[in-house]
Amino acid sequence: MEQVVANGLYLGAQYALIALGLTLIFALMNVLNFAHGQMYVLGGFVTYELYGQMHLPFVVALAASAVTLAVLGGLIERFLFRTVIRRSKREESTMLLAAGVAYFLDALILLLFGEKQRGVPKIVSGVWVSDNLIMPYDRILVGFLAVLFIAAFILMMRYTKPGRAMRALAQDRVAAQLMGVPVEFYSLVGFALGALLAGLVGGLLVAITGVNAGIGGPISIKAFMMVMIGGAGVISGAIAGGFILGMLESVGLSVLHSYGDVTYLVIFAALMAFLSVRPNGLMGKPWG
Amino acid sequence: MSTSARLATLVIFVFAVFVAVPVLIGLTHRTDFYYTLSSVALLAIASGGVWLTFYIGRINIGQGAYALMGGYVSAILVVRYGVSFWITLPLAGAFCAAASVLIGLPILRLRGVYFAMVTLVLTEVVRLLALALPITNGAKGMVSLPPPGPISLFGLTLVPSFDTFAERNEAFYYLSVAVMCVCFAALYRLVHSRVGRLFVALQQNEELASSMGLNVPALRVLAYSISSFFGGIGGAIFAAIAQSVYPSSFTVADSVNFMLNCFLGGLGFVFGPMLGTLVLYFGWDLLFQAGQYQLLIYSGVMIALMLVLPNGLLSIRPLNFRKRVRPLIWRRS
Amino acid sequence: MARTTLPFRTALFGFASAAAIALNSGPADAANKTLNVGFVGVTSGPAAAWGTSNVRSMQTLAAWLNEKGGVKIGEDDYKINVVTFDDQKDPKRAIAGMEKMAQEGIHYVVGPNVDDGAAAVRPVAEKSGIIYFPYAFPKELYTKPASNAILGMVANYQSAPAIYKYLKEKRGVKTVAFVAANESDPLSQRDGGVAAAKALGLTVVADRDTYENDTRDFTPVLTPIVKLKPDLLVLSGVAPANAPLLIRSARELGYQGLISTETAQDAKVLEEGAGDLANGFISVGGASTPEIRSKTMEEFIDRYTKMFNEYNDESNTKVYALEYIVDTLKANPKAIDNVEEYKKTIDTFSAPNLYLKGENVLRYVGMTSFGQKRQIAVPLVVNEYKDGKFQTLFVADVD
Amino acid sequence: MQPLLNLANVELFYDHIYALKGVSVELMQGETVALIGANGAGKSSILRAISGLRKIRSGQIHFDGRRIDGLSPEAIVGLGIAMVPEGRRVFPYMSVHDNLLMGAFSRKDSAGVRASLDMVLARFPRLKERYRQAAGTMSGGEQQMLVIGRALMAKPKLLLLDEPSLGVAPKIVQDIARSIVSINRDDKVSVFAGRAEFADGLARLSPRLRIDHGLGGAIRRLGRPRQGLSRPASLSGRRYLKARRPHAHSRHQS
Amino acid sequence: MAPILTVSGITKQYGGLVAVNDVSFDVAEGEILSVIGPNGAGKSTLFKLIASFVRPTRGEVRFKGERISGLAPHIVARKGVVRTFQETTIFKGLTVRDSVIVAHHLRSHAGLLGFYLGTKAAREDEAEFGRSADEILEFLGLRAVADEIASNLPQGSLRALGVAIGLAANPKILLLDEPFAGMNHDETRRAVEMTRAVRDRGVTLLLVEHDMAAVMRISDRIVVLNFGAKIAEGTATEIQSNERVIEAYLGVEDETIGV
Repeated sequence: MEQVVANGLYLGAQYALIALGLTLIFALMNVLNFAHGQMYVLGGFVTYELYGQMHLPFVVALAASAVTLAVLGGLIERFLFRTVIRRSKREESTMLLAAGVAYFLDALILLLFGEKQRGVPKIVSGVWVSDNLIMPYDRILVGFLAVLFIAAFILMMRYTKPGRAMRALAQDRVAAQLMGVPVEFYSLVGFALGALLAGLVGGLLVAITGVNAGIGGPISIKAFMMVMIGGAGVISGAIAGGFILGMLESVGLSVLHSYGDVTYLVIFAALMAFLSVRPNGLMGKPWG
Repeated sequence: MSTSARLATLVIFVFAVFVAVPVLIGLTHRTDFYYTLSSVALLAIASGGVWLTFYIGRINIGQGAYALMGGYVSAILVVRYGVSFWITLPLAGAFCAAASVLIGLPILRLRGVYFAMVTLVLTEVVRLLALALPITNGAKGMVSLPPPGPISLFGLTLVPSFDTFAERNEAFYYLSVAVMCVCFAALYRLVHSRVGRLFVALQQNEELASSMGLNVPALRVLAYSISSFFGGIGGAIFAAIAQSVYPSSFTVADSVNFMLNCFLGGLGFVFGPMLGTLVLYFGWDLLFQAGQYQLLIYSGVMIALMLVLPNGLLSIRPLNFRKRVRPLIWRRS
Repeated sequence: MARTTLPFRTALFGFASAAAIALNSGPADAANKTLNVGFVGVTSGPAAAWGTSNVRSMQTLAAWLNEKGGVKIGEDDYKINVVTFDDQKDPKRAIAGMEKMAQEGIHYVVGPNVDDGAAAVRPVAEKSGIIYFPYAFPKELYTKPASNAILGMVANYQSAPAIYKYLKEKRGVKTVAFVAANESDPLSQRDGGVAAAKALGLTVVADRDTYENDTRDFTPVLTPIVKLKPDLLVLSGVAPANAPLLIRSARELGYQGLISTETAQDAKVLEEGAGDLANGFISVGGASTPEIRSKTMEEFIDRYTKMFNEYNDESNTKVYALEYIVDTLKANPKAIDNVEEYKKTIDTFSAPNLYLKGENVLRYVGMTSFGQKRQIAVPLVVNEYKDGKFQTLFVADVD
Repeated sequence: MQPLLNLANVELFYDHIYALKGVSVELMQGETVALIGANGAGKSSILRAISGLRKIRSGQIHFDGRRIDGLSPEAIVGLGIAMVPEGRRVFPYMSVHDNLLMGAFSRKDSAGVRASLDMVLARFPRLKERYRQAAGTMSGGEQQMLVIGRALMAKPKLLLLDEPSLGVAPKIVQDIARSIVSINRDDKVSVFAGRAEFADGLARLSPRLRIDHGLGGAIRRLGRPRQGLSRPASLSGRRYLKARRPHAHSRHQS
Repeated sequence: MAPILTVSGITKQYGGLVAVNDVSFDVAEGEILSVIGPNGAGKSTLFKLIASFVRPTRGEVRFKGERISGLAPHIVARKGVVRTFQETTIFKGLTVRDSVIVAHHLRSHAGLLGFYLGTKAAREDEAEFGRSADEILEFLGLRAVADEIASNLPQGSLRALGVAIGLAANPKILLLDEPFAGMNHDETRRAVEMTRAVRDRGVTLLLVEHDMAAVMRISDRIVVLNFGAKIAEGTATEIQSNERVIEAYLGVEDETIGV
């Protein structure tokens, strides 16, 4: 049982970190970023190249992933989303753009990094073993870092000026503008930050699960689900959603192990039922 | 626009689809286009359904679920119960419509991205069900489906068995575009009747609509079930063309594509999904010689289109029409 | 509104068709003697690895043959041109791809890579006179009345019994657990594997555990299985991307037994993804394990690496399809545009297998499994991974 | 003396509809100006034009000697114009504290911000009671206090108020009126209000008050209110009863 | 005369928060009754409860003796209890005339299928709706803007449109949400006259409003809410001299600021 809970927590931490970036972008711009998973993959490949191939320190590679994606995210916001949002009659149009960007990044990643699954040397080796629990040190470290990043992100949003500005922007764009918040700049910053989080988690997880070009789409969908569970556009919701999905998977796979084929069917059906009862997720805003 | 002009357009369209295209294909011997265009027609039908859910203000990423369901219903009836394909076609649609009533009643209370995500999950649920249920033959799929047989009425053969066609895909082409024409005509009539106005009222403001006595949940479910009916029909014909249906025949990617077709064509236009499907599906095929750069170019063009025409392809129109022709409303209330 | 819509659509439609015709009506001209061979499979998206290794091995071989001046079939020298179509792992697109091949006058196509795609293109291929080489296992494709599909590799229902038998006898395996992705191909392979294991008298302790294909962390999936302590853990139909992750999770959870799969893997991927933990992993390979590969195979690997920067061990099994097509056509030049001739040749065809050391022949097999020769005789090479390389455990033949 | 704010011939369109047709207004340092006028007369449009939320088509707006039309809203806030938008737009999921800090977003002097914070909390003690509460959970009156306090956090020279009394109870209208009067008087902040029911109350206090009667997007009348004429039928029911003579004041105004 | 609407002991709780607490009152047929109270006193929730947009925690609403609490809102509307919204709640993209025509739904004789197929009954309905819509628009002075897109209307006309939409549903009792907010005195006067005219059409009116001048002038009776509970009920005169109301809502007049 301890093992199942530990698995769930570890999974939850990484899921929550993935969901955070997505929910941030959604909250700020009402854009459902289909390309989030692809950004994650790109982050993974940057770390793979720098740490796995060029043997730079892992921390450096991780930082490089974050920065690369932040820059890319900023460019995408500035030159694509901003234009389309301004000119489109409906904000849903950005979904087509986001899908286009997702496909484009998919194609680009495949051309640049090839079709193979890539991995890097372990960042720390060894396994922590007790009677009921087995946990490799690198997973402990990555889980710890994920929680650390989540905490840093929350603190940043809560107690710094840019964090407050972004929260204000998410809650009332016009009012934020009247407070003197340069909304276009902070939209860009928010998008870049969302992309940065994707890159960061991609770089972090390459140490455990490696990375391959095609995994972006499925990751995006999984991230959407976490965001929905918690409530779209709410930071605490994304974190809760991540941990809940992680726990559901861990517990579900364990409990339903003898009915293996239906584990995910049960999880998904439960998710649909849950959302039917709570149409805005756990802590969602009514306008979702 | 006058009735005669509308009629003329209709005649031109029907002529183009049923005469000009086959003649062109005959002249150029590009018989592979029969399949491509059949696909476009069938996917356009399913996309048309998605468009209708957009019309009541719901982002639907679950049409793949109904297309898959339709394919399976038709295949199961044909293989296990020996029912004629032609009978299974409306039954597949009806089954999907019925299923969508049960599914829609709870989930249509959701809005915005929540509805979108639940429908996306629905696609996955149906795929997993197809894998898990015994009647669907699970992972092995339903294969070796017989091609559609003849339709006879009082001993008179109206449609010969598809086996007898030299160019089977030509027969499927006529079937697909005929069904597409019927579906879009029905959709057009729906949108331009009072029922369509009621749907717009829903799209714009459900609370206000219910305060004036509209049975909002029932109308939502009605639109959703018509939408799913379209999905089921499209899926059933696809199963017949491929003579097989697998849990992966329609996936999340298809659901997303149906939605993108609507966006690309333009949500304000009944025929938007038709055009969107044509461009997106055909575009991929046209780019096949680009080899490994296919996806890169495809997505690049998609992004460019979005930048130039963020409101859909049909939003370009001659200036003098702009005033008189108002796109069917789509604004957030 | 229809007034502007419809003519616009029609116009665009006409334009698109015209463009398509202009684009596509170039090649296939018999005068310059090009032999077009098609590929319909997945080269983008999550499953891109399967098709990519496939298409690249074809392109490598074609370039090599062309460099040597092409191949002489009958009286003429032919350059080989590989026409590729990415079906995005979508059966609907696979049909479109096969139609396209038919339109181009191509009679020999490699692919598709998955069960549903192969089943979907079957009507087109059978009708249009295309011989295709799917990497998919459903028997319906290869048994009568179907006659145009030729299995391009060893099916898992053929390899699994051999592997399990070997492991039972040589490694003392008594209990087996299966885990598979929740998708058609892996589940079918799992069911085949379970049947094979039971037939051998092995105890199957887990046969229902599945994972979603987007899983990146397999620890939760494997936790309950590892607890059962099976002697052998079979990763049914595992994608090369997932194999190292599964191995790593199992080992880190303290699993001590053997791990095997019936799909081909890439040593580099295993090394990067699981490192030492992958040692002892048993998989099926083609011809490139160092012990048995010939000079020709080594050159093939060299050329492949030069062309695409990196070799993929999965390509080992996939080098053969094009080789078979070319050699069969050489044996019966009339088959170049007549697949009936090709089918006639199948029963008697035999050519030297240059990729393996020693005396080996290329021939068509499959009588036992399909009742007709609709499979190429790829040697069943079972490897064990060790420190970044595959070592041959044993080699077997399929008939 | 140079006016603090000067609008000259300002024209503004929504889509293709005229919202402002050549409006000219000026406001001196320390003044309170109230705009009254019918729905759609352009009161909000004038305020939005000043705050930069809407770009004007032609004309000029000067503030404190600088031309500000064409500047972004955030730049205009930085110059010392704070706007309280229509409909109490608090940041609902942020605490009172964070809402107030947002008001000081464009300020760099952290000591000054702390002083402003103390000043605002002193002025609205209720906000202090609710300091850590999410703004969205407060009552309408409290939210109204918060948005005014938030605007004061920018240490503005000019406070713009758009429909400050719309949809609030009479008692709260009084509270708002009192605070605006004292903001104007004690903090030396000029006030430009769109449609304030308490305008005539302000008149008695501020000798420099004018009422600009905007109609149809153009200023029809400019000047001090005559006692009793501009006076909207008072919001207090009690007063209404006293002056039982039916309303119809504003009609006779022009 | 028996009351047309009876609210008895109605209570609504959201989690721990009591939005409406044990409120009871009657509405007589043909009456204009106003509900006033500070922001957050529970007026909107009370409206939602009456129109059955939310279910009461306790208590019930009866319309003509029949319990309507718990029924779906469209059923309640069908019975004749119709709610209007503030001006932001309209069909933004429809024209004024179309909005009103759509709102005639309750008067249709043809079914949806009939409308789809364009049967005789449906055509007659459509013609009748058009006539009726024109009449309502004329009545409310919206004739001139009938073909405007609703979102382009000025606020005052939007309110009138809200009432027009409400009237189209053929109500017995119409619930008006702040019909005079943001209006100047001229507009308020016209709106008050309009409201009276609506009552003269035989529609009972229940309204929530802050504009005391208008409320005092128009209401037959007034109900005052504070913190979800009813603190007073009576005629305008009674309410204005009620100390609890003055303390909670009206406030003591302050000569220095004039209100």
